[in-house]
Amino acid sequence: MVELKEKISEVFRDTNLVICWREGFDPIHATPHFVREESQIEDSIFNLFCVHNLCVYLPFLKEKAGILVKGCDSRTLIQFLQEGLIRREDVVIIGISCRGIIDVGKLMREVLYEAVTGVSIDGDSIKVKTVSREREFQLTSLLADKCKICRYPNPLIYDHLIGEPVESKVSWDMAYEDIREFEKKPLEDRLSFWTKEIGKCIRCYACRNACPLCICRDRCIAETRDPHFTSQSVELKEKFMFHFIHAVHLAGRCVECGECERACPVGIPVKMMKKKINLEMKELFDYETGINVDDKPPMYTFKAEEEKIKEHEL
Amino acid sequence: MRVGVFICHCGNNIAGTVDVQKVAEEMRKIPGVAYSTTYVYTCSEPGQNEIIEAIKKYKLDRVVVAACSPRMHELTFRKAVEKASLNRYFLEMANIREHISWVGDDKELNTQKAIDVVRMAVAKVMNNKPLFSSSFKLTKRVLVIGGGVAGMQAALDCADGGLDVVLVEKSPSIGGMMARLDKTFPTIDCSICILGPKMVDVAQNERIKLYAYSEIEDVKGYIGNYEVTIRKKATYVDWNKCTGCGLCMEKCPSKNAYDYFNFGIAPTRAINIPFPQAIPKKAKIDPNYCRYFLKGKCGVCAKICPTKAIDYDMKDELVKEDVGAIIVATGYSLMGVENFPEYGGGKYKDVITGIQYERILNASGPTGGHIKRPSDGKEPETVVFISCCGSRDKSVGIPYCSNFCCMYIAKQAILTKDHLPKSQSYVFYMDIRAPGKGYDEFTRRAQEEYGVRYIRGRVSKIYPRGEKLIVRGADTLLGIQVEVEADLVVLANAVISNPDAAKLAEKLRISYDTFGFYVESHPKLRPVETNTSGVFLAGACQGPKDIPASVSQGSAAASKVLALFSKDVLESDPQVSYVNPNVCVGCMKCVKTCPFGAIKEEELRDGRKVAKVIETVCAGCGICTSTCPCGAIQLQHFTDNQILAEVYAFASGK
Amino acid sequence: MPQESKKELRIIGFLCNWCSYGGADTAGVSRFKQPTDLRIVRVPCSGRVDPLFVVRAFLSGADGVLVSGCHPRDCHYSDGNYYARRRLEMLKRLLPFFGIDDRRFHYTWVSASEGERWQRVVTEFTKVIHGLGPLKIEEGEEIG
Amino acid sequence: MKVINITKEFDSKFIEQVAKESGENPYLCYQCGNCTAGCPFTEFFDYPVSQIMRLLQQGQKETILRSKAIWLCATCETCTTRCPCQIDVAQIMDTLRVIARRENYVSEKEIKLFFDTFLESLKKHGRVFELGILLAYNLKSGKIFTDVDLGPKVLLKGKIHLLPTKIKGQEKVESIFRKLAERVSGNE
Amino acid sequence: MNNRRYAYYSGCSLESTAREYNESLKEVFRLLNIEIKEPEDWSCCGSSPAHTVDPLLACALGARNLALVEKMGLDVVIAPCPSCFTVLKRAHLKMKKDPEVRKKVNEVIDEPYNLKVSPKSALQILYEDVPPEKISEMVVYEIPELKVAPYYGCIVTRPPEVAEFDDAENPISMDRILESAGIEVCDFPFKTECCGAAFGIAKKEIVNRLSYKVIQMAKDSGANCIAVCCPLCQQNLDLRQGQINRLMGTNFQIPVLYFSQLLGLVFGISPKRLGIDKLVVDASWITRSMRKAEKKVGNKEKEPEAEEE
Repeated sequence: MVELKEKISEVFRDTNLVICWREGFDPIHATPHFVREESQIEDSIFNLFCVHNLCVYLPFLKEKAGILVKGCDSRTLIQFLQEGLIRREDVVIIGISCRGIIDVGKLMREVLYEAVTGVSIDGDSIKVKTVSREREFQLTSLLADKCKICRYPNPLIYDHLIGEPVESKVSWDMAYEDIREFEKKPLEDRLSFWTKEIGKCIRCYACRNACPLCICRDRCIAETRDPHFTSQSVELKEKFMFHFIHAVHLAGRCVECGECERACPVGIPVKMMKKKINLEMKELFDYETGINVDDKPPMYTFKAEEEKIKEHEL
Repeated sequence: MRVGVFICHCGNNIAGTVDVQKVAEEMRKIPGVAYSTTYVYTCSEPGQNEIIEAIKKYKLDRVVVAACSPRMHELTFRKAVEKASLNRYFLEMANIREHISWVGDDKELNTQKAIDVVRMAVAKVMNNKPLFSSSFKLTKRVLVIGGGVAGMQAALDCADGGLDVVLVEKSPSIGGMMARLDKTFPTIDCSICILGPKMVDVAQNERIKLYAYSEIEDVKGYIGNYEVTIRKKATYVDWNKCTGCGLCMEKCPSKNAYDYFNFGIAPTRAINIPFPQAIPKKAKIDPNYCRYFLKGKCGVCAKICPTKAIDYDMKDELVKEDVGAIIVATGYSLMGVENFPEYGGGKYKDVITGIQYERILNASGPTGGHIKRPSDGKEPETVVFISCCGSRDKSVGIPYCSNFCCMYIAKQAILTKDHLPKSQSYVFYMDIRAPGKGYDEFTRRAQEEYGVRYIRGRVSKIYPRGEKLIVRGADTLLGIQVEVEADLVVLANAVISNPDAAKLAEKLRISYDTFGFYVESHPKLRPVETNTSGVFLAGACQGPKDIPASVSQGSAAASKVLALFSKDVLESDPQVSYVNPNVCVGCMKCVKTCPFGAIKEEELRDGRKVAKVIETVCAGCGICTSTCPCGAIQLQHFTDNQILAEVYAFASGK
Repeated sequence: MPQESKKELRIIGFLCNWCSYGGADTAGVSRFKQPTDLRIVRVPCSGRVDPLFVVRAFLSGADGVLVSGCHPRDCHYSDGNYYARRRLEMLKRLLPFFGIDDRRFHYTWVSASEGERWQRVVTEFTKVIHGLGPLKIEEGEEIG
Repeated sequence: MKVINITKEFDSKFIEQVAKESGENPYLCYQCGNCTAGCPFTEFFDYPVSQIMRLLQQGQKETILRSKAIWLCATCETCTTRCPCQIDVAQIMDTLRVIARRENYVSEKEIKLFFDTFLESLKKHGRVFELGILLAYNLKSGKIFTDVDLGPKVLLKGKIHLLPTKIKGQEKVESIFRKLAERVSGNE
Repeated sequence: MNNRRYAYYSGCSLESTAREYNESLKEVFRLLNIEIKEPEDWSCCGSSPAHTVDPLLACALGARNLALVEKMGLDVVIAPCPSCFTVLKRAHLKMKKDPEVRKKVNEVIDEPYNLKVSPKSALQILYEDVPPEKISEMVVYEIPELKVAPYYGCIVTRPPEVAEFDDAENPISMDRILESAGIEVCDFPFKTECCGAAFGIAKKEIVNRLSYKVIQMAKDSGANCIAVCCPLCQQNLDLRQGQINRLMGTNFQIPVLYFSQLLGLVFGISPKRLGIDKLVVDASWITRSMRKAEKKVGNKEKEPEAEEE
């Protein structure tokens, strides 16, 4: 923690703004923290509850900024750089090797939604104190699902690095096993799965707002009349349309930070659709999002001869 | 909104299989449709008048014509609505002939389909907006790329028409392929005798600025306003000082340089003037062979040059020229002899290509016009010509005919007999293609008067026996194998596009086919235009062509440029993209995907960066619109909402 | 091409102006008979076709969607169909993930001279869609 | 030469059959003659290869299947390699031979006999027994003295086994023949 | 170089009429550290007769052997006989291209073949997997009088889609291998002309006439020896040379050696083990004129640029 603060103050001298985390309203919630004054550095933290992908604030930010990123978040930066949404010289990156973060939802379910008053972590276990009692859990049981299949626990791009490198044993195939499993279901089952899941959607757009790559923000075509891709009706088809818009606009761009899914109040597996597209991007163009600054997002480029796209016969 | 719908019977063409009355009736039910009718021939003058009258009488503000393909008559009806003081983009057409009445027999289904399609057009037209073209000034100078016969013709015609011309030639001299030919068919004119004066004309014309040994580096801008960067390649000889005396070439000790002009039939010197009639007649050093460049010492030419023109330190130079139109006349290349291993190409010295033989026949060629075979300098008694070497051969990826080989083979066979009366020529051919004026007679003359023996069939293999080459082929008319004991074999090697054709096309943003030949705007009606306005084609860069065709195209392209420049301002097509700066989030994905470089980044007063379309450069493809995530950039007349309106109208037909 | 039953399905096609729309015209001029289900939308270039148009069409009731452009290399705008190819291929692979049979969406290349090819594309595609029947995306059970 | 009534004597089914079995499209041929020119056997053929291709395009089944050419082709692949239309001509010749055999047109009995003897040996031993083939061939063809001049040369040098080698997997090889034969009869 | 392991499918001819090919090749492989292993219980590939009867039969006979190799866990099988090579390779390609064929063939053979083997000719292995310097290093003898016509025959490079090796019209692999071994090769235009192939028994005269052309061309090209890589070619040119002389009135005495025999000789293997005595046309003059190699061959220095003053 000392190292963290030292790094932040080092960067702060250069940028006058560092985006990091501080403790939230209770011990199991962190909240984004914009350090603009030297005195605010003291409040900065990094722990298992620093779930947010802070990169969401970066595009179109008009000043130079320091930023803290976990391994997964760092892919967002690379994607931004690929797309020219930020300039490398405008960010100073403090990377943190990460062993995974807690899925607060899981934790809350375990403690039956009681208010948490204290948390202590000891090795692989976590003690949670609530108003009525104290319980101990294995860390792994509370890790966010995305962390269990994390292939990039260490930042891929950084100016300063904090923490010992963490090894990941997750292969590409393991990370996408869920998608392949799902695709084994018959078409009708897939349709009824999504009919049920997307049927839950309340069009709150939390997924979109949390997504660092949804750069349109309030100009999103899910809400406009010009162009009029979808109406505001609560019909299933319009909900489908919204999720297609989200997925298609993220094709070859989603870095799978999982913020959409974390933000969804009704628990729609929003990230699955993007993972499916990423799987195809790898297959078709040998492209993986947010890995290499010099890559080009595949939907915005082409080859005259596409090795993997075969002409479709009828 | 008051839409008028006009359903055309097209005589019986439409009305025969579509119930046009019913379609008109259905349209009346759509809110916003103020008038709906049918007419027997809507495109006829009374038909058009009907529309004009109806616009006035029923105060129509939008018009849908359901008739033939818009590719046929869209312009006709646009002009008609304009006559009634309506913006021409308030017209939509529904194609109920090519897409409906002509392809379906069932009247009931056709009628239903027509109703849907017209309803979709109505939905679209309700989303149409008036569009206005803007005008812009133009630079009345023309760039001609390539100084072969087509390019020279174009340059001369443009200059005659009063235009300033920038002529860029890749090689050290203009003249192109024609300058290499000995005689031309079917008249047996001396090629350089008719081309030479033209070359001199180019050199002496004050309106033509010639950049020889130069290439196009970059092209920016759009019709009327191109900025072209030209790379003047280093010649290592100061051409302002060089008088073309040729002394350097005589004394140069590096005698094994590849002779590009003579297609390597014999070596040349590292410093050379390509041929006696070269324009400009200036020397140039080939650093790949020059001793000075290879070993760091020599300097013979520098010592001997009377005007001290040699400059070993010369570097490429970039110059910029502003022009308003571009004529591309870059010509063609030929398939190398090494591509024919079954004929011993590259292995047997006496297996040569047609253009190499042309140089052997030519008085200014390496043999001084005496026919001597390369291996031992002997006069050949038996010469075999093989047509279609590579051409019409899918296995080497060239399915097309090279156009002029049949003719030059006949010519070369005739000339062979003229030069060597005791010689005997054989021609292996698949078909004799001689459709030009006087052409067929010419090939007949080769056989009837000059005794050239034509054998119908391909050659399978060539191998040496002693000093002879055994040419084994088939006479398919007899159904037998034949062998000819030849002294010299001439291959009519395939015409291919220039190796850097694609690269130039990318710079000019014109299309090229699988074979690297440039694609004209319309194969019949727009043969010298490209799809990039302001860029025209002439000669064999568009496909294999003989001299008369190349010259005609050169003149045609020049006349197109002259017509274009006869206006003082140009009007732009308003069907281009437009960015709504209030919606644009500045991700610039459109900038990256635009094939025409028509979108640039612009900073607004509040410091926000947004995309901006350069209207005159935008070609109207709409890739940007389907790229933009927030719908900020819209291709006018094909906006998201116009297309979505059609989709929704389609859906409402369920 | 006689239709077995008069029951049509809803098929929409997005055709580029320069090649495929022209190809469809050529088929018409040559009187190459085709099934009648298809309704054509003219767009300047296949690169103009936003994959979301295809999605919108399905969600608005299309049973089949066809996109046709110029053959690769022949694009009037030089690169439009290259972009289209990537984006539409992505969509074709995404649709079945949501349970929409990817055969309902076909993209292909037809040049202005290929009237016969156009006839074949329309006939075959219509046959495929008739084989699959209408697309049903229906309301699930309401939550809560 | 006989007049061919192309309207009546054009066997389009035959063309289809050859195209299907060979996987090649005979209509791609534009009669350049390169196959005939390169074929080492043209001088021994009754119809040169390019004419076989032409006869095929004209649906002349009888003439083709009765020709000697299809049997004399040694599959040297020169035609296939040099065909500018990328037709696998040797494959077509092979297919024609297969069809001819199936429909009992055998204009070169010795060649067929040699092939049969070869395969018989293969079926019986799993590998080929060369002396056996020669002897059996000589007996069946009635040309007892074929290559007897060579016999001593070969035998003396110890090149040919006097007894066949039979491999363990012979039954497996034989079963391939059997299963394929069943397949054919099963189909008919 | 690592000792790569290959499966080795000798084929019927190499077990009998072409024994010397088999033995010389094995010797050469041994010296070059190329490890080979024969599949147990391999069967005949069916050669030309099979595909004239039934394309599926040809495919199945090839595939059975490929499956055996696959079971050995090796991914390359050397088939020195071009006839075998072509059958195996075609079977592989056909099954790869057409799943229908794969299914049908796998139904009739005892163990299925899963497309994991690539068949290569001995020539290809020596050309692609052995660096020329390695061959040069092994040379201990030179044969200055020898001038070889490299004769490839029809199918080792043809058709290119099947062979996927060297140039179909003007192959050079054997030229280069022999040159690396210090053996002079002549420019031989009939490298890939047909010798008459399998018609030796049924159509003797055709074979003799075609083989005659090949030998005559070798002679015209200045060769005093023909190098081959195919048992049928060897048989037709060597065994029938007497028949040819009688038919054509010639008096050829040109020994026809497998290229591996030539390599073996300069590598210092005893002529007897290479089966030089098994040749019909006497080749003893070759062995007699061998002498210890003096200098390293094969590393030709770059020629200085030709230039005149």
